[in-house]
Amino acid sequence: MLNMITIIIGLIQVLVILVLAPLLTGIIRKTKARTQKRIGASILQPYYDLLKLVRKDEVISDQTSWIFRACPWINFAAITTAAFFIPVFLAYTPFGLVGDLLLVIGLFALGRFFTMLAGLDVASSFGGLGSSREMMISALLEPALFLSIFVVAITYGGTNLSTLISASSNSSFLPHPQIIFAAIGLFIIILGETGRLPFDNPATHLELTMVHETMILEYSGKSLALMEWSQSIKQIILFTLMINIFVPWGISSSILLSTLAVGFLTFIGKISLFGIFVAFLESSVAKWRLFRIPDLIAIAIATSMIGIVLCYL
Amino acid sequence: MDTIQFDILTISGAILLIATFGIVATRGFMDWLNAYRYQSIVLSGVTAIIGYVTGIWEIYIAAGLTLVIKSIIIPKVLTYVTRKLEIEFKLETNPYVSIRASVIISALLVALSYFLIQQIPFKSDQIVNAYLPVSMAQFFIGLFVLVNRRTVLSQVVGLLIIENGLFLFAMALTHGVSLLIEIGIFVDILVGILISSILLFRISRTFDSLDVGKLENLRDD
Amino acid sequence: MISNLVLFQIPILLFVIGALSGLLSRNSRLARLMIFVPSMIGSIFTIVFSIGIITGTPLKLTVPHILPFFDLEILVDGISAFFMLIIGLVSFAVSLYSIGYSKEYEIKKRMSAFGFLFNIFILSMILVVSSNNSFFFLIFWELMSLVSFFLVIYDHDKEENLKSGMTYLVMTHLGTAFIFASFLLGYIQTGNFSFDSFRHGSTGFPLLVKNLVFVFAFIGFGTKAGMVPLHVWLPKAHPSAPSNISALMSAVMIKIGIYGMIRTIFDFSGFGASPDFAWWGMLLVAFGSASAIIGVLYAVVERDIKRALAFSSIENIGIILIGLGLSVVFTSFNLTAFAVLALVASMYHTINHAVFKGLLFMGAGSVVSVTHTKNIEHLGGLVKQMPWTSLLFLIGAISISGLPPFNGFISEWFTLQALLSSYHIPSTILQISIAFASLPFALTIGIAAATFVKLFGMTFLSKTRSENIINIKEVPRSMILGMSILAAVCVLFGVVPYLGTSLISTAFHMSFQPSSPLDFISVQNNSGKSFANLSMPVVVIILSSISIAIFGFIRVLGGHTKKTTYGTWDCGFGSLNERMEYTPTSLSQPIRAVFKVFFKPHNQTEKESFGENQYLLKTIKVETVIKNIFEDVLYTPIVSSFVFFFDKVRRLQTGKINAYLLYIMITLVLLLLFVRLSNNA
Amino acid sequence: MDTLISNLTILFLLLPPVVGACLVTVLKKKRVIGAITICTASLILIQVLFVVSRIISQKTITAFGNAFYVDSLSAVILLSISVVGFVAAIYSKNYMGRQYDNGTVDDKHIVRYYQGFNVFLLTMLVVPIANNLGVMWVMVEATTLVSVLLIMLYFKENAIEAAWKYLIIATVGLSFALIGTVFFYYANINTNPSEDAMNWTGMVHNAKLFDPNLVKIAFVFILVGFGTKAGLAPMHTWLPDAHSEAPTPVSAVLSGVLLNCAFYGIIRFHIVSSVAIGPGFSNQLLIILAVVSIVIAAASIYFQKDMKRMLAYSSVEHMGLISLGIGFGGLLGIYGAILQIINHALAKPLMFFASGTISQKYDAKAMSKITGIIKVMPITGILFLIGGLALVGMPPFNIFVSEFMILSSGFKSGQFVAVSIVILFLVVTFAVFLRHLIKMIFGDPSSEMKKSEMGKLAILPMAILGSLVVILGIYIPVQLQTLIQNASTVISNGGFA
Repeated sequence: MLNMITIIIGLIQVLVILVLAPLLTGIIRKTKARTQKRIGASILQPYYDLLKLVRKDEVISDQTSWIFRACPWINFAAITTAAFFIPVFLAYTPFGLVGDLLLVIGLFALGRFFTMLAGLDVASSFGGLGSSREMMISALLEPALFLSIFVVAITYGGTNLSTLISASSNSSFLPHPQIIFAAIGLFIIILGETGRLPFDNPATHLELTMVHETMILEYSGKSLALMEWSQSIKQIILFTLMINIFVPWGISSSILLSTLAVGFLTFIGKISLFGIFVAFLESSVAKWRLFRIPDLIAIAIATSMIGIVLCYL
Repeated sequence: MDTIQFDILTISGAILLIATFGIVATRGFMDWLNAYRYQSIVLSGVTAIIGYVTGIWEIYIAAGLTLVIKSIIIPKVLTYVTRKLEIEFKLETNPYVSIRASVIISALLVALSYFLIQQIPFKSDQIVNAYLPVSMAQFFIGLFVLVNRRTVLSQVVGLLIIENGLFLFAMALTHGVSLLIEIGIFVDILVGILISSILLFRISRTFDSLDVGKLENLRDD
Repeated sequence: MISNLVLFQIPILLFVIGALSGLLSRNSRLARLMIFVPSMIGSIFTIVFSIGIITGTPLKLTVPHILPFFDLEILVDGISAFFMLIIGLVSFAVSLYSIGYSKEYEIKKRMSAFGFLFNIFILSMILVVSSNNSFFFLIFWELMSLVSFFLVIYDHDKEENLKSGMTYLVMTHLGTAFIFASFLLGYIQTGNFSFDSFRHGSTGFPLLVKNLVFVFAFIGFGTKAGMVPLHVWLPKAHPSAPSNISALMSAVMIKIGIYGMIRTIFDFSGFGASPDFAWWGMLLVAFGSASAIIGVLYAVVERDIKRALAFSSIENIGIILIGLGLSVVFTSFNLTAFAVLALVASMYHTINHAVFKGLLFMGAGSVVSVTHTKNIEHLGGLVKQMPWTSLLFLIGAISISGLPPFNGFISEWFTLQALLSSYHIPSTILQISIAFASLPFALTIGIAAATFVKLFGMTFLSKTRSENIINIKEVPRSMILGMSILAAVCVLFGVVPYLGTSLISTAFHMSFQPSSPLDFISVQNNSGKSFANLSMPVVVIILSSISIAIFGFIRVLGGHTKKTTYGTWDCGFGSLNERMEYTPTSLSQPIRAVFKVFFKPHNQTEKESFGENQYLLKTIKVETVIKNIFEDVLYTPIVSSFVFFFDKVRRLQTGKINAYLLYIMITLVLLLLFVRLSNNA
Repeated sequence: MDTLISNLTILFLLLPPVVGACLVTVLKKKRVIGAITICTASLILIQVLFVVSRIISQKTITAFGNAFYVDSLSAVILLSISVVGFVAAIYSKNYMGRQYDNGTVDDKHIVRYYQGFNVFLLTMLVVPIANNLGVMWVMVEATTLVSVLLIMLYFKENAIEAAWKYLIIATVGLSFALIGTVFFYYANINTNPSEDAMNWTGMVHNAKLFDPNLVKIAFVFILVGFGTKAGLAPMHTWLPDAHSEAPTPVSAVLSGVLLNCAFYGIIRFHIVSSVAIGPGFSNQLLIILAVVSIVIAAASIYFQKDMKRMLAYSSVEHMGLISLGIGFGGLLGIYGAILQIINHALAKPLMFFASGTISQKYDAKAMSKITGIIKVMPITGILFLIGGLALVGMPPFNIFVSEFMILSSGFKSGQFVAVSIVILFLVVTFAVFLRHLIKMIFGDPSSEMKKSEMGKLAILPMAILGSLVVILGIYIPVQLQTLIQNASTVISNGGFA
């Protein structure tokens, strides 16, 4: 019975992520608009966009193959599957036995793999350009990500996210020193993974700067809706991970309605604050030149390496 | 008696060495041939001495054979062959090491052979004592002539010196191995000389020269 | 029930039959069947036999007195059987594939030699893993090298192929010399050439000997496995060979090198649970990481599809070596559970790489056989003409990139877990070094995915880049079938990891979970909690149910919408053509730029001008060239110093008889002086 | 009765070549004399097989008083002489026939060739069975003289040059061998003056009493002397010239057997010296010369342009390996060395025959002009390849087995430095030799080459040798094993089986 409940709560966590994902995007956009002295669209605008897009007819390039058409679905399915393993407001999830953090990374990589292929499939230079840049960035992010995971995993005793986040929520108020370094590394990586500034500017369509947008340039209608939505989901998953690992305050560690409610509310608060923080940060930095990005990733790698050394010393 | 005998042995050895030096020191082919003839005569004398000292009669036969073959037949054959050659070969122009230096090197080689042989226990055998280093020196000098000289003919002469040394060596050490083998060795040498004469002939015909320098087609560099 | 011995003899007989019928046949469809059907059946028997051995008892037999001192000893235990299974699996698929593939070759070549060599090649690999005597091991080992060499230069009209064949043969021979040395150390210690005596005697070897045995075996087998920096032959030989042979070589043959390493380390190097041996593992991890990263860096910038795959083999060998090394380290600190984990990781990757690299090489072979070019600059858009090949190649590409839910992910997951488990090692310096070793490993995984995006995308997607490949057709059914088998294994081993783990743990006599196909794989941490869990079947269920659910959801939400096909957006400039597309070189340009210290890329420009005036250009050709640091820094100097020495030696043979006589004189005098002087002393 | 059989055995061994030579001189018909020589060679082969079977059962044969002495070691050498002689005789018929058709040789030359061939066989046959070491020396010298005549059969410049160098160097070398022989004799009569002091049996019997210093000096002379003839570096310089310029069948015999005969001399004295002063000294010298030979041969092959010269250097390498095996000692090493003698005697003639056929087909000896043999003459090409792979020690061919034994014994005897150098240079040889070979065998032949073999009689001897090369690589008959075993016992056990 308890099992049934945990599974249901697990599913609810997934649903929360799916539903809240566009909202987070909306919050970030709104904040950015405000910092730029604009009123900006409503924070619900992403929902409207999605609704509009799914109802639109599609135009598909005559150069493309089934890969282009299948990509949004695969991408969405992969990223949503990843959502199953993420504890959101409860410190564990029943799906923790099914997959761990490495699987989450793998699923993201699967989605990205197809997105890059889709970019190449359209036979325009834009697609190739995006895939080419994404190839480099993702390849470099991989080791940085793994190193910071390394630190977190050996500090909290697992890559199993339930174990990991339970341990982090039970740990003392002040984090381990290595965790701070891991947090810096992971934060930089998350900016890269979600395509935020200074890695990528999600708001422009300028061939000099864009990375992710070029790959999905040819999509329209339902496909575009799926691509946008899955991007938001990926974003919220990574933000959730970040806050749950490094600032697990308030997360519920038992299945009681009260703690769950507290957990849920603090989660909403934390994620919104984090979104606003990212938006502020984005407003204050410019997009970096493509070949300066490795420097940034190198910083992430270096901090994680320091984290590793601190783990063992 | 023994000391006199030993003196005789030593002196004859020395004479043989000097005869060998004669070959090293001469330039023209006819001079070599003559020097070789003298050396062979000395050699047969030495052989006779060995025969006398040991009292084995077979050695006298060997001495006789030496005299006949080495001082008469072989020079004759070689003169005959060379007379047939129409090219200019009589004077060797430039050995690798000058004649003066060669004589000195030969002297060093003699010293070397004494040095190398020193450790062999000769017991009381005076013949071995006297002739072994001499014959060894002959090998080295013969080899040196082969290395140093640049004409095909002079190499034949070098070979002949080595053979002489060999003969003396065998005589001194074994006092005649056995007649059969001795004859076998003689025949081998004779055939060898014969074949080299044929080759001489061919070389002079084919290459129009007796310079070994012409025989350098087969090489790796 | 047929006895194991008979089961062992049947495939040998079948391969011999295949070889002989190859020799006797002329080119025809019948001949092809006569060559490849025996090898297919033989492979099936091999699989059956090896599974029988893994689940049953080892096979041991001895044929004495065919040679003095050496008895032909055969031992097929779990380890041999595991590798034999890989051989059987891949050669079955490749044989099937070859029926169609070799049709292409028949036009220009006689098949008879090929059929002979093909069968003997597979047979020699089987014999290598089953021999139990160092002499016969080396015979079969060199036979394998020799036969594969002939297969590499099968297209011997091209001088380039001959050169790569030579590089291969010389390198592998050098490796054999080291293996030989390693075995001989065992022989000195035990006085016997049998592996059995090594096995029993090895624990008593002095430590120095143990270390030497390991180092020699490491170099020797590492050469065959294609470990950096001994890998130079691999990217030359594999592309030169016909593709079915490349598949066999890359998928199976280099694994025999891994087999040799495992055999030596765990069986007769006297290895045991003592920290003395930890450095062996670290050596393996170090060279493994170097191979992985260097292999993949060369792969990602490569334009030749088969060379790229060959470099990727180097990378994967690196990953296998990392796993193996970790296993050695854990064993030496007596951390058995983690040693098992690392060994499973390594062996899982071994079988995975065999499967997907076989598949990819066959896919590349299909592409090359219809397009007649290996250069992906000239390919593109094949997905429309070759739908099956492209699908199967895609499965291989996803697997090798280590993406879920295919098999590559599983083994990389294990390897990563093994790396993470290094925190159990009671030595800080090792802990930190292994943690840092995970950096190149993770980078490798990232770049590998990029490599295969490039390879697949540039070969199969977007517009065709050259005109002569527009009218091509899908390859024959047997080739598709051959590839499908391996693709199915890729999926199966990805979705049901239990298949692989149980196979490995049974073969190596270890205990490892999961205990049933649907069970979770789990790694425990210090406090007894689960460190990591994975259940691929459930992941696949979630993945597919989400796909269905979202399909329905979007349909309900958005209703039916129309799809219009129209040209790609061209910014209004008019029709896009293939010259505007991204090329493979430009696709990998950012990575090349990031790692420019390593690649040292530079542009080579060739200009051809009209007449005298150098400013009136007729053509201009710009090519981006990267430096091959191993050849430049390591091999070229060695070879040229040898040639320098050769040149000096040949001066000795001057042609002057005087010089020759002088040599004799000098030798004589020196030896006499030696005698004389040594006596005085 | 037994002595009679022994005497007859030896007589029938030596009679065929004598008769053959006489018949050739008398008959002078081109067609007949080739066949006669084949008959001679096959009679010798049959007789040698008989001798070998007797040796296996009774270990030694003594005949004509003490004049002839055959033990297992001699039998091995006899075996290699007879097999190579047999195939060379078959090959000669085709080869000389073609030379005749080319106009390279005339009737007179052919008669001379076959005379020489028979006499050459005779002289070589006497070497391993003569009990008297002086006779052995005489016969080795005789082989030189006969083979010089055979080499200068063509009056080409190069042939004459090669013959001259061979004659001078071999004669000088052998004179040192004679010095060594006489030294040993002297050592023997010093301890025990007797009738058979010059005989091998007598010498080895007394060897324990020899003076050590004398033995050392004597062995140095023997080594340099017979070493010159056996082609050990740095006295090998005549070898590439002579072997490359001789008519191909003669090259095969020179390389495959004559070197063995000379090396046989070294082995005999090595045994005496081992008995006298222990094996350490002679082993040391053998290993040094062996390593030098292998290194020089490996280095020289790289720049070779001429196919037969390359093969000649490979002979230097293999003589080095044989001497290495003897030098390393131990049952394994000596066994390996003897096996190597046999294996080399099979593989090297195969290569020479193939190269002769190939040069006739391509009308060139320069390797740069030869490509795509496998396409032009597939059977010859494959046999050439098999021979080449065997020569570089590739399994599953025969030389691998013997090399494996030799190198193993090197490890066993602790000569790590020597073994390491040798292994390195074996790999180098492998690379440089195969580089040449593969360029010739594979690739595209020039378009005017017609695809055809050079006749059955050219293929047959190669096929015989090729199949032996393959078979001995994986299986050695028990009889042969016993013979080699006994021969190695002769060496390691001070001359007695």
